[in-house]
Order: sequence, then C-alpha cells, then structure tokens
Amino acid sequence: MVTAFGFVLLTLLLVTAVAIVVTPNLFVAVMLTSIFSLLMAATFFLLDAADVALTEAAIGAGMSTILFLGALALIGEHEARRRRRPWLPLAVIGLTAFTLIYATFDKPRLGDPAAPVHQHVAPWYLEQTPELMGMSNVVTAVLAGFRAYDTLGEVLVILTAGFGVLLILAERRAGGRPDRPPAVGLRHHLIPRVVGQLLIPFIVLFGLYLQFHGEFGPGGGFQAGAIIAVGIVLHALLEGEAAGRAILPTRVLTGLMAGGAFLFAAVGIAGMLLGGEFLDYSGFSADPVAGQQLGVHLVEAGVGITVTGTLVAAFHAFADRERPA
Amino acid sequence: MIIDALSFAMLALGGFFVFMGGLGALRLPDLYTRMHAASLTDSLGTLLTLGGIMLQSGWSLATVKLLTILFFLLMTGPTATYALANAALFSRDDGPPATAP
Amino acid sequence: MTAEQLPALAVAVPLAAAPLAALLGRGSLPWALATLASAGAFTVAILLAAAAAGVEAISYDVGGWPAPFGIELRITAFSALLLVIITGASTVALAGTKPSLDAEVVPARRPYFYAAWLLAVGGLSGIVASGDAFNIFVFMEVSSLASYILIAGGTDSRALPAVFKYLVMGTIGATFYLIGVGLIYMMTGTLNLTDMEARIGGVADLKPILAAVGFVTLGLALKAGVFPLHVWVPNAYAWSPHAVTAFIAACSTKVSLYVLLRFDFMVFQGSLADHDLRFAGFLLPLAVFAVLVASATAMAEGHLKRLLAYSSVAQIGYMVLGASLMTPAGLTAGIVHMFNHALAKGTLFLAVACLATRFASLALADLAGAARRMPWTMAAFAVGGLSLIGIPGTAGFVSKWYLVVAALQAGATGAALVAVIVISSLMSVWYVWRVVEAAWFRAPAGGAARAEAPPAMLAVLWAAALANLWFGLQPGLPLALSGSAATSLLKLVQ
Amino acid sequence: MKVLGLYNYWVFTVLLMIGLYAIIARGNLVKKLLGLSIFQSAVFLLYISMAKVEGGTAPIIQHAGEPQLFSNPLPHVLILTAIVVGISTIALGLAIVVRIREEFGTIEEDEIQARDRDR
Repeated sequence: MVTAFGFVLLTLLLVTAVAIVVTPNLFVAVMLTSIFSLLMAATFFLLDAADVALTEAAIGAGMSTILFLGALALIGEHEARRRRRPWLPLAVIGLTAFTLIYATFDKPRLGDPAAPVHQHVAPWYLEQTPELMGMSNVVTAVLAGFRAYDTLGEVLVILTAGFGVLLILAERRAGGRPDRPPAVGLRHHLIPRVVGQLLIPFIVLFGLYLQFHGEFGPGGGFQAGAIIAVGIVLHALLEGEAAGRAILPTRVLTGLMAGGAFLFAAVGIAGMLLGGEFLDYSGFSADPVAGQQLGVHLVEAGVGITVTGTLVAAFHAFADRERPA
Repeated sequence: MIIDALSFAMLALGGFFVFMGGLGALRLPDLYTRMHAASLTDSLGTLLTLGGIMLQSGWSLATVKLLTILFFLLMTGPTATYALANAALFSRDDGPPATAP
Repeated sequence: MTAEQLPALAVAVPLAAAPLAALLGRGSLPWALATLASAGAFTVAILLAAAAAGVEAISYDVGGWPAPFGIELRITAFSALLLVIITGASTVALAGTKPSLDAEVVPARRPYFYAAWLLAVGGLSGIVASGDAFNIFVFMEVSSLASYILIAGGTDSRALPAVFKYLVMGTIGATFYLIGVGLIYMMTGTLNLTDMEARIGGVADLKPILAAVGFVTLGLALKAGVFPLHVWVPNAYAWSPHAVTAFIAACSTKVSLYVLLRFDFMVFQGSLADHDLRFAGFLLPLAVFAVLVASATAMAEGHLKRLLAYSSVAQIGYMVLGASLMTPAGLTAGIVHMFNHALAKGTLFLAVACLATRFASLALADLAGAARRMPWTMAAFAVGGLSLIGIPGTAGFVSKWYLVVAALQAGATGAALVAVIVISSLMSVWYVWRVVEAAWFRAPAGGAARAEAPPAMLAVLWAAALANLWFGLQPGLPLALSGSAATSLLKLVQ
Repeated sequence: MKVLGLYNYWVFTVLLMIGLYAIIARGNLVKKLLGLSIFQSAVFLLYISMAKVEGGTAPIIQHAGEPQLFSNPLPHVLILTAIVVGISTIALGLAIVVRIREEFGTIEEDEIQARDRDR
C-alpha cells in the first residue's frame, strides 16, 4: 500500500516538474514549485526521512515560495516565448540520462538492508548515539554532533546567501514608481488579518518546540528557524512592510545572522581552548555526555538564530523594494 | 466493527468530495464558481477524511494532533478562499474562462 | 593552542572573523578586520606548509570523532601549498587595493562585502583542508556563493549577467559533484576520502562508480573552468571589482582543480583498472585545446581584463596538461604552475587595479600611453607579463621548464606537446606585447602628466612583482611542496 | 520487484533531466532558477532513496536497547544540509535577477545579451 502510494507520489512529481517547465506564466510555475516541494516532502516522509520532510516542507514549500513571489512582484510574471534550437540541450541531457540509467543497473534495490550504504558508517551512528550523545534522534546527533563541522559550513552558506541578498539589493535605484502607495499589507482586510494574527503565536510556538525538541523527535535549528521566519513574515504580510520592519530592523537582523553563526564558530573554538579539537563539546561539562548535549543545544541555537535572521532579512530585501518602471 | 465501517464510509465520502472539488475547479466556467468547488475540498473533504482517520486512531495522542490539524485547516481554508475572492474582485481579472487554473 | 590545532585554525580564523566583519559598520573597519584575519590565516598556512613538507599528511579529527565517523581534516603538501596560495592572494589583494576597493564598493555594501571576502577565503581553505567528500561540497558552496557576491559587489552592472551565468554553471557543477559523491557513497558506505580509497577497491559492481567518475570529473572541471566549460570565466573576471579579480583569478579555479586531482588520482585510481589512461585520454586533448584556443582568443581580445581572463583559461590548460601526463615531472610541473600562475596573474591584476585608479576604461585602445602616466605600475605589469610568458629569471619560467622536460619524457606525443607549449608561449608573447605596445609606444590621448597609483598600492604591487623574480631564482620551496604532492598523488599509478 | 525497486532512481534521473533542460534551454532567468531548484531536488531524492531500509522506521530511537530496524540517518543529515544550500543559491540568484531586471529592463537571456553589447 505504502509502495503504491509512493509510486503515485513520484509520478505526480514528474507531472508537476513538466508543468513547471512548460507553463509560460512564472507565477503559475512558482505555485507549482511549491506543490512540487510538498509532494517531495511527502515522498521523503514515506522514505522514513522525517527531519528532511519537515525541512523540505518548511523551506522548499514555504520560504522558497515566498522569496520567489517577492522577486516576481519586482520582475513581472510573463515569460517570453522564443523558438530556440533545442539540439544542444537535448544532447547534453541525453548523455547525462544515459550515464545515470547505465549506473542504475548495478545499484542496490530500494530498501535493501544488505546494501553497502547501510553497512559501514551508518550502524555506528545508530549504535553509539544513545551512549555518546544521550539523545534519541540520531539525525540531530549526527547533524550537530558527529558531523557538526558540515553544519557549520551549512550555516555559513545561508549566512553568505543572506549577506549576498543584502549586498546586491543594497543599491537603491531611482526610477521606481513614486505614485505607488506604501505597502500596507492586508490591514484593510479584516478576516485574513484576524485569522493570521491568531495563527502567528502558534506558528512561533511550534517553531520553538521544534528548536528544543530536536534531540528527541524530528526537528532542530533549521526547521525551527524556517518556521519562526515564516511566522514573522506572515506578520509583515498582514500589517504591511513598514510595520514588519519596525519590529525587526535590518540592523537587528544582521546582528541575528552574524550572531548565530559566530555563536556556532565560538562553540567550536571553545572546544579548542578547553583542550579538545575544534567543535569538541566533551570538555563543556564534567560528564562528557552532558557536555555533548550542551554543545548540541548551543549549536542548534546558533543555527536557528541565523536561519531566522537570514530568511526574514531576505524577505524584507525583496519586499521593501520598489518595482522598476 | 461499527467504528471501522463508519470510518470507512467517512473516508470514502471525504475522498469523493475532494475529487468533486478537484473536478469542479477544473471544469467550472469562471473563477468564483471554481473557488466554490474548491472550497468543498477544504471543508467537507478534510472534515470527513480527518474524522475517518480519527475514528481509526481511537483515543490517543494522534487524535489530538489530528484535531489540531483539523482546527487549523478549518480556520485557514475559508480565509484563503476569502483572500482569493477578494483579490479577484479587486483586480477585476477573472482570467480567460475556459483554461485550466 | 598548540601546533596540533593548526589545520582547524586555517579554516576557523577567516570563518569566525566573517560574521564579525559584517557588524563593523560602513567605514574602514571591516576592511581592516578582513586584512588582519587574512594575514593571520596566511601565517597559519605558512606554518602548516612547513609542517606538512616532511610528512605524508597531517590528520585532524574535528570534534574529536575518529575518521570515518567524524569529519577529518587532512593537510598534505598539496593542500598546504594551496592554502598558502589562497591566503597569500587574499592578503595581498586586500592589503594592496584599499583605494581601489573604496572606489568600487559603495559604503552600504562594505560590511557584507568584506564578510563575503572572508567567507570566500574560509570556504576555499575549507575545501583544501578537508578530507571528507561531502564536507568538500559544503565548503565549495560557501566559497562559490561568497565569490558570486564578491563579483557582483562592484558598480559595473555588466557583472550581473556574468555572475548569474557563473551561479548557474557553478551550481550545476557542484550538483554533479554531489551526484558523484552520492553514487560512491552508495557503493562504499563512507564519505571519508581516505576510507573511500581503501573501500572502493572492494566494490564489485562498477557501473555506479564509473558514472560517479564521470559526474565528479565533469562537475569539477566545470567549476575549474577547464575548456570548453570555461564560458563563465571571462565575463566574471572582467566585470568584477579589480581587487576581487586579483584574488579569485589567483586561487579559485585552482582549488577545484585540486579536488579534481585528489579524486581522480587517489579515490578512483585505486579501484578502476586503467583509470589513469582514461583520465589522460579525456583531459589531455581538452588541455591542448584550452591552451591554443584560449590563447588565440586572448590575442584578439580588446579589453585588458578579458584578455587576462582568457589567458587564465589557457593557464588552467597548462596545469591540466601537466597532470594528464601522469608522470612525477608532469604533475610537479602542473602543481608548481598553480603557484607560479597565482604569482603572475595576481601581479597582473594588481597592476590592473592600479591602472583603474587613473583610467576610466580598461579597453586596450584607451590605455594608450599608460606607461608615460604610470611608469611604475606598467613596469610591474611588464614583470608579471614576463612571468606569464615564462622568460628565464621569472617564476613562470620554472613551471614552463618543468612542463617541457616532462613532455619530452613522454615520447612521440611529448614532442607534439612541446610544440604546443612553444606555440602557446609565442601567443602569450603576442598578447602581452599588445598591452606593452599600447602602454609604451602609443601617444596618450589626454595629457601625459605623471599620475601614479597611490603609494600603498604601488608598494604591494611591487612586492608581488619582486616575488615573481624571487621565486624565479629561488624556486626551492614551491618545488619541494609540489614534488612531494606529485609523489603522493602518483602512489597508486603504476 | 527489481524494476519497482529502481523506480525511485529513474524518477530521480528524469527529474534531473527536466531540471537541466529548463536551465539550459530556457532563456528566462526565473525559469532557469526554477529548473535549478528541480535539478537540486532530484539529487535529494537520490540520497533519501538510498537511505531507505525495507521495514525500517525514521532513525529516532524510541526504546534504547531493543533491537529495531532504522533507515540510514547519514543521507538524511547530508540532505538537510543540501536543502539549505539549495535555498541559499536560489535566494542569491533571485536577488541577482531582480537587479538585472532593474539594470537591463528584461530577464530574457538573449535580450540581456543584446543590451550588454550595446553598452
């Protein structure tokens, strides 16, 4: 039954992807991308990747759509149609597809427990996590513990992107429409405003739950950061851009972005100062397991802060811009 | 046994309404009627489907979670429909009548 | 902190400084912090190079977790050499171009710009320091995103389409690499490179591995700007801020090339019979085309920065050429050319930054008589140009010489390759001469009044120019590191 | 079952190709970014598919000590990272596209090239 459901989901993914490429309206394509992400999240969930599904739903279907819409508001939604010679792209694609299909024939079957991928490193994580980390979510233990260095890199990627959006859109251009009324959001629409305001506390609460519950269930800094950011963005959408900016000015957001990443790096350096390696948390407490847990908490907090700050700052950078004439 | 039968009926009916909603959104002539059809999915479809699952799960934490989901869906669905209708009314753009949304 | 912490410090210093730079306001403070952190990382890199010269590798377990489970940093002679190139280029480019950066980066952008610069340094260092396949991907993305920002950070709007193209192609390259790593992981169950080398030999079903070879090689070749995947290079180099060009041209593509060699020689060579022959058969023709076609394009190019960018594509060709000879001499030549080319191109782009302080346009036609207005700048440019051509006494000569020697050992193909090298050197004489001719032998359009670049810039420019001469006469250190890198890369090739 | 067991990988391949086609063959810059996003999602599917163990559950250890079958947690961790990398790239790309639209007045590749040449 589950297999059949997965089959249907995968086929729907294909259909949606084709529709995204074919449709001439960019707005439609973006909405389809959001659907695509949700289908992808459902597929991940069926494949036992609860954490990944949560992240894909929050980031792929949520934040990414908001950013695309924010950009489309500045760009316009129609794609020009032109006849292009598709031979070169088709040749490239054909070759790549051939290589991949060729490769699949020796691949282990889906779900085969004897596949080499499940033999070497992975069982070690599953066995050692309760003992070394004292937490039940192995994904979190690997993410913020065993492979925390990757996660540091990941936080820096999103920090870089945030700085990049702020830098690239820092230059303001004259020639916007001066007669455009200031963005007031949905302030004159009672129903969405009331319902939206009602939801925001729950969204933020759920984000915080994910932040602090990541050791035991699906969740962690990325998911939490993305969801809290969605809550803040919803506020800005309802109350207008100016009100959204007033509660979190760019200066504060930059502080959050940089602060979270610096917290992560500082935890790493603290590990060195305490006589261990970079990102070694065992020295943080007399009991190494408690030290690990403290380290994971701090690191996840850094992740959550940076992700929230970056996503909100990126949204404001797009939303606060005047559409070119 | 009775619960099973009831939940099966609810799930089937819910599925039927979701399907009808989708069909209506594709086939009806303009935006407002389509939205009307789509809201069928939002309200009756989710209510019946989630209710059916709740009957299956019995009294457990899962039921509480499902209730919460139902609560949020019943709040956001009509709001989204309202916002959509409002936007359509203000922009006066019903789109070309006979294409897929 | 002791010497054991050096591998982590090489990455942590720039990365921890980056968020701080974003908080330092719009004045000169972010620049100062970036320069300081960059110089700190440079010191660490030199200490590491000294430590790595004698040993096979310095291994460092991040977080204290042992190698295949945690992430390992692995500093070999090869990676130490690249660390020196990255941090050295960054430090020189930052220290020597402050007036140029002040003119090109508007104050509102400065905090983010310098943060991105440090992230680029840290990301590139992270790639070469890492011993873990997925970790390399993560830091590749840090450095790529930071590079896009740096390139788009100036005032020239032509940089925007260029950087978009770079972003798309760079992401395709990185994703291809990720697919390749996924396929290898699928068949070996490990992400650690050393562990992969050991386990990949035991894989019975080779089709996924073969596909992985294709994806990793292609993805990295795309990021390294190997011909014909170089189309993003010229415009990205040409329209970025001049200091950024000096930094990125000196090190960024070489880092991708480093990963490419690391994978092909260490990971794939161990399991696939005749992998070396296939590797050479694929890359050698591309290298020859790169050298000839890109040089020819540079000969016809009318804009100074684009001319130098095409020359960079040709120089990447030399490095690939050396590597695909599959001999110790060839590989040494290819690797030492990374160092020497960084010196030469760094000097040339620093000179370009100096020129740009006085000339509004860098088209060759507009540079007429530049040497009369800026004799010191153009003299340093000439030194860099000579090194690029490979005149004896300059650093460029050392690598060209090794390349020719290595080619001569390769028999009949070798003779043809020597011909290619000689022809392309003559071509580089031509394109460097075009600049020299415009600067010295044409009458200036405006007045010929002396208007040199700011002294601080000139001082750094000349330090870089003299380094070209110094390493031309004393090539011991880079040669030793390259030689030991070549030996360790070739240990699996029969 | 062999064919069904490989269906995930084939969907991965086809999605990858659809994304790649949109990137290479489409001239609209936003379309290229959408293609890039499909392209990256396809790779997520590859990793998550290889992590699946038949009869396994999500790698969250409920009752320590009892032998349980879990799916492989490592690819999940890697893809969490890759998703964030993906949205970072997209966000940056969108910012660049917005600036291109402001400077060149279009987001179609060939028109940008034409205007670039005029400068």
